[in-house]
Amino acid sequence: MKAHVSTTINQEPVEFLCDPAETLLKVLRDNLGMTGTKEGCGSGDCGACSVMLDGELVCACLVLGVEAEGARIETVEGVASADHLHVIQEKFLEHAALQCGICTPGLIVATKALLAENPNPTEADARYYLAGNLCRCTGYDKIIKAVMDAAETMRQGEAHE
Amino acid sequence: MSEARAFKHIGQRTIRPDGFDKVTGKANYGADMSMPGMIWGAILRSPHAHANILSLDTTRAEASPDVLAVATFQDFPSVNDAAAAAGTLKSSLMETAENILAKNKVLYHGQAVAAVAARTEAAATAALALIDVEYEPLTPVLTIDAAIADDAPLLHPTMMTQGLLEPATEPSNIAARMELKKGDIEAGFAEAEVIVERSYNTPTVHQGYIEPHATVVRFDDNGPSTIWCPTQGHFDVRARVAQLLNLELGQLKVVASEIGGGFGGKTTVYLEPVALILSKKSGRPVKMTMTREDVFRASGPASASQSTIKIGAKMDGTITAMQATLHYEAGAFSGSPMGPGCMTVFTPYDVENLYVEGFDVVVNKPKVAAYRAPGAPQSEFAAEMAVNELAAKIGMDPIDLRLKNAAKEGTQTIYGPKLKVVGLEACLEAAKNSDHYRSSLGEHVGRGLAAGFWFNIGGQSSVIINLNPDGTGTILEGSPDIGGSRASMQMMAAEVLGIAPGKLNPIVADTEHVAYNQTTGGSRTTFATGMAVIEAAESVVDQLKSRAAAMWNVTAEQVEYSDGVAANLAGEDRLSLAEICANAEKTGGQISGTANINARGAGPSFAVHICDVKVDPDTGKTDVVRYTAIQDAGKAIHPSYVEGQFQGGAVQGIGWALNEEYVYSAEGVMENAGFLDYRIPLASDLPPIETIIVEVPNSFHPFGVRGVGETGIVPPLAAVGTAVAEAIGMPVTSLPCSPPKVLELLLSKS
Amino acid sequence: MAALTYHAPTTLDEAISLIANASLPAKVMSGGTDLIIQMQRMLQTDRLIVDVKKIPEMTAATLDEGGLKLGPALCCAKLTRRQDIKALYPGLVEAAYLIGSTQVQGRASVGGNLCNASPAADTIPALIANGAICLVEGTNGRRRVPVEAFVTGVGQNCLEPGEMLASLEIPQPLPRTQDAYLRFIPRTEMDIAVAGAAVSLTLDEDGICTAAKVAIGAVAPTAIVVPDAATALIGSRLDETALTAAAAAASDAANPISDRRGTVAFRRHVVGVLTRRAATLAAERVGALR
Amino acid sequence: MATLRLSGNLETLAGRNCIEVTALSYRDLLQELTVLLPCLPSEALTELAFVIDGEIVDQPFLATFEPHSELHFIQKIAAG
Repeated sequence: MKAHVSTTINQEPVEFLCDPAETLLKVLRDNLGMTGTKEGCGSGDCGACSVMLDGELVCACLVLGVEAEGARIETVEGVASADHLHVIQEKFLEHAALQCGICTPGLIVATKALLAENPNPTEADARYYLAGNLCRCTGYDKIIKAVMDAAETMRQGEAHE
Repeated sequence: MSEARAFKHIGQRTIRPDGFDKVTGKANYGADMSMPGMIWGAILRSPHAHANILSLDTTRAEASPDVLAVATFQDFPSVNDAAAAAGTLKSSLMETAENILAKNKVLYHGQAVAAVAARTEAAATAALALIDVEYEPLTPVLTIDAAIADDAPLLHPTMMTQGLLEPATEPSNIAARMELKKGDIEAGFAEAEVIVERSYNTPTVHQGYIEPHATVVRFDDNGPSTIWCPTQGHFDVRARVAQLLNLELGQLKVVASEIGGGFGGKTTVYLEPVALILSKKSGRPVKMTMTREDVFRASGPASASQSTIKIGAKMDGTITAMQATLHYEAGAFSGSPMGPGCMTVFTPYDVENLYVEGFDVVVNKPKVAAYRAPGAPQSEFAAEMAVNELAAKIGMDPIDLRLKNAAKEGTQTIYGPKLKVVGLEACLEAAKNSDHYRSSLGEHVGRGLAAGFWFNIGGQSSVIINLNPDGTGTILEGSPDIGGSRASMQMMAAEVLGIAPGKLNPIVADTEHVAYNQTTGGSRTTFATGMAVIEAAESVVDQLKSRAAAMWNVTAEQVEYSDGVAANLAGEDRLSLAEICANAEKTGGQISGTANINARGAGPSFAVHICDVKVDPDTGKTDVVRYTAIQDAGKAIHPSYVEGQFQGGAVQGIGWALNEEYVYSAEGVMENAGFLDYRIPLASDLPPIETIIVEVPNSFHPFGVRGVGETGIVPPLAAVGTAVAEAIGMPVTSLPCSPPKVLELLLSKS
Repeated sequence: MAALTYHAPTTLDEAISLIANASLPAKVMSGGTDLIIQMQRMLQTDRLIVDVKKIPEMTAATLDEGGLKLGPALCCAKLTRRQDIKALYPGLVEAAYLIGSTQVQGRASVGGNLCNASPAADTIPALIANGAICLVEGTNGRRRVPVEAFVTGVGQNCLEPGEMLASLEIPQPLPRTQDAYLRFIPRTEMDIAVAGAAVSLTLDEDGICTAAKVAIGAVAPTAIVVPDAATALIGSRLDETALTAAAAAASDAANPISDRRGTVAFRRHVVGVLTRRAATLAAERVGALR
Repeated sequence: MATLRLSGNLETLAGRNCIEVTALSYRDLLQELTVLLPCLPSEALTELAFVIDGEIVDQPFLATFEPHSELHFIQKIAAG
């Protein structure tokens, strides 16, 4: 028996049907066609499917689709605004913080969560907060540089407002 | 040439053209594709590491209303006993087929046995229970020692060792032997005043790309069927699938999706032929994906190895002889990278007397696939560890010892050719002068240094550059972009055409829209496909000149083209590329340039890495506290992505050295088939990876490029291994240096 | 194909009657970080999932003079942000912080970690060292079970059919008391504990240990209390002799296995090292109190 | 006469590590070797990469060499 779920994804009301056994990751990708959220392991060990669920950073593969009922979900598709990229996305590009790019959506979402929680992280803070986001291409060096630069830029942005 | 030349775009850190889609989630990878009417395939995998298949019965599955198609080995039309008997079947093709769907024997736990397609992923997975297989379990062979033992169970009862002095008379688990010689090894050791000899081993490791294998296919009777998949070589996917399913190349179109990492592991086929069989039988598009567990159990990892190294030298550091015996695990079917392992093991050294013997050994593990500089990390780990031991023994700085014996232009390699201009000495000097190497060490900290070599390859690349009437254009290439190569292509074309890189859109075209390209591998793309891009752009420039000449009514010789502007040498006339394109229809039609090349002269890239580790004396836990990667790039087209290759290779090597390994049960079941217990490095495990780009131009490339992708994974194993040995004051001979092993060494010391 | 039935009750009574009257095998889900993975391996069996995160008291955490009343389903991310709780039970909060990645923290709960009853569960030794009590509610009323008695084996707990873990009660620490939890993993994050040790210490004004509780994890089918280690510390100033004796006691108490994560010898040795380090850390924390 | 250097298994098969050849093209070389070293099957040789004076030539049938050239057959190198 399929469940009917009403939820909010990237500030927009969304309704979907899903089997109660289906994960939020499967629902996003296969039922809703939101393939920006990637699957690397299906067991919460790689972070490629990082999304925000009611303000907490989670792996969509460890959430049931039915749990989305009445919840607030944010995915990588909601990070950039219509006319420009988010600072974090710009910094990832500037610093060449991606090679194959499969881990990038998860890292963008996780970095946004990090900087919301801690606008002024040390490099160690960033490395530990993002430890659940595996990247096999870059060795993390350029990712961390991009994160630190984004944090700096966002703090200055705050200061100016 | 190159070093003198002033570049406008080459060497800049431009924004990659595919970047926007990748940071916004718009980029489509293997599993992101869907087709109307698409159904899902699932694979039944062997529960045994070694067993005969007594019976395989799919009738219950076929009868199920959920199931739309079933596939087994019998569905490979071209791969059958008749063809084998007729001798028209290459053994390699038979093995590829058996590795994709087992024939009458399973040779590793997780090997594909049969497949079904159903309307949903869950239904397909559930339907696997309806396939009845009867197995006769056999004793699994899980190590090189077990495989070469006299009474070892045979994986392939008819396999005879190739390359023996006397042709083999008895079947064996040793698929092949290789021998390479230079000079007189005995004389070399006789000259020596000091000898170092030690045996080393490395574990089975996985490339660990984050994107699991996936494919979406649609079989089409009135041609071409479509395969969408993440691959390093869509033309080779087309060739393999065509062979297996007896199709003409023209009946297949392969589209390379964005690829979520490959490192060599996506240079072969697993799901694609099976999905096409299921699509043909069901008349529906079929999607198949591997779970992470499948990826570990059933896609090609890298060979475990056992190596014995013997080095003879004078007390002044002159190496007089180097000898190696190398064993590589091939997995279930022959074909480990033992060959390149033998060819690379001593190549960083200019030594008179060399002897290398290699063995390719089959075991009940997944068939290995290429992994970044295949074969080199294993053999060069052993050689570099021994060289560092020699340096310690004669009290010589490891860099000075290497400089004294360094391979250079004219060095006769053991595999034949003499080296052209190479950058090993430059890398060693850069290491010696680096801030890192001059820095001092703290308590419980050890430092290791190692060199690394990889050949790099050239080969076939085809490129088409089309200009639009407004002066923008597209670059159609056929090399899947696994690390940002589209940025380099765009920059090289922009350099030749003298326009902004952003004016050109580089596209990895499918197999129908550009001519054959060799697989992205061997660090060839920026070198070889880059050469094709340059050649195509140069032909565009010739056309721009003649078009301008036509408009000015002068000869092309009277036109000079630079920085995107054609100039009439006979007058004041100037025309920009855009202006020439705007008038193309009046001067002979639209402008486009092509190049189909077989690139030669890929320059080898040498690297030197320096690693500091801190070891917890109470637990044996090792932390990398500082790391520097130094490598010859010839000429760095996009320095950020060159550094990225150094850093990525270094960190994969660090993982290989510290924590990564396949852990097997006695039954041959991998016990850590997931990212939880197959421990690849995390952001929090690492320091910044410092890089130094050395540029010793490759004279065979117009801009001096050398491939940089692979060499970087070669030095870390010995750099880390030596650092750990220094930190604990005990020799390290076995990777990974996992805490239990290191603690054991520490306790055995006191 | 197996079917899953999902309910998210908003009251405890509702939840209890759901699991008590279930016709299917019923599972209580809080964070689901273990359960959802386990379910993927049990494709063939129908089951009922009762999600308890919508029950207010299941995700509440209140501090009073009695101590901490912890909702078992409160996610670790929310718990570890509670500085007031961290000040009293730094070791317990550290243990909660060590469960998985930031992403897993956003879901995983102390109650789930306890009920899943993995030998390597990080919070169990810390709960034991703090003398935590499980409040079990069921159709036959409620009962209170100390954490060390709650876990009965690998993946086993003492819950009867129709019962669920309703709350965790962690007593107010004695004055001049602090705890610490340390674990060993091969990497710096993400791994499952190869060995773990939790120590709670009370020191008098002269720095002499007057009370101690030591619990170790991942070195036996369940987390175990090590009275001999506590005895070794009590009466001492945590000098070399006392620490060495405590470490030896922990190593002796350990009854580990060899697996993909570590060997018997390694776990035995390292659990002693961790016990010594955790005791030292807890003592430093008392010293820092004023 | 050009010099063909034999290493590894080719040396083992041929029982020598070098041989002088009159051929000045790849095609002629294969012809000549069927006579000089029948123990080296041409199929085996064409599977290998051909090296003229230390330079791997990917289109051997288009390549010619000099009487003083040094020639090798080596294993083809593919990679990850």
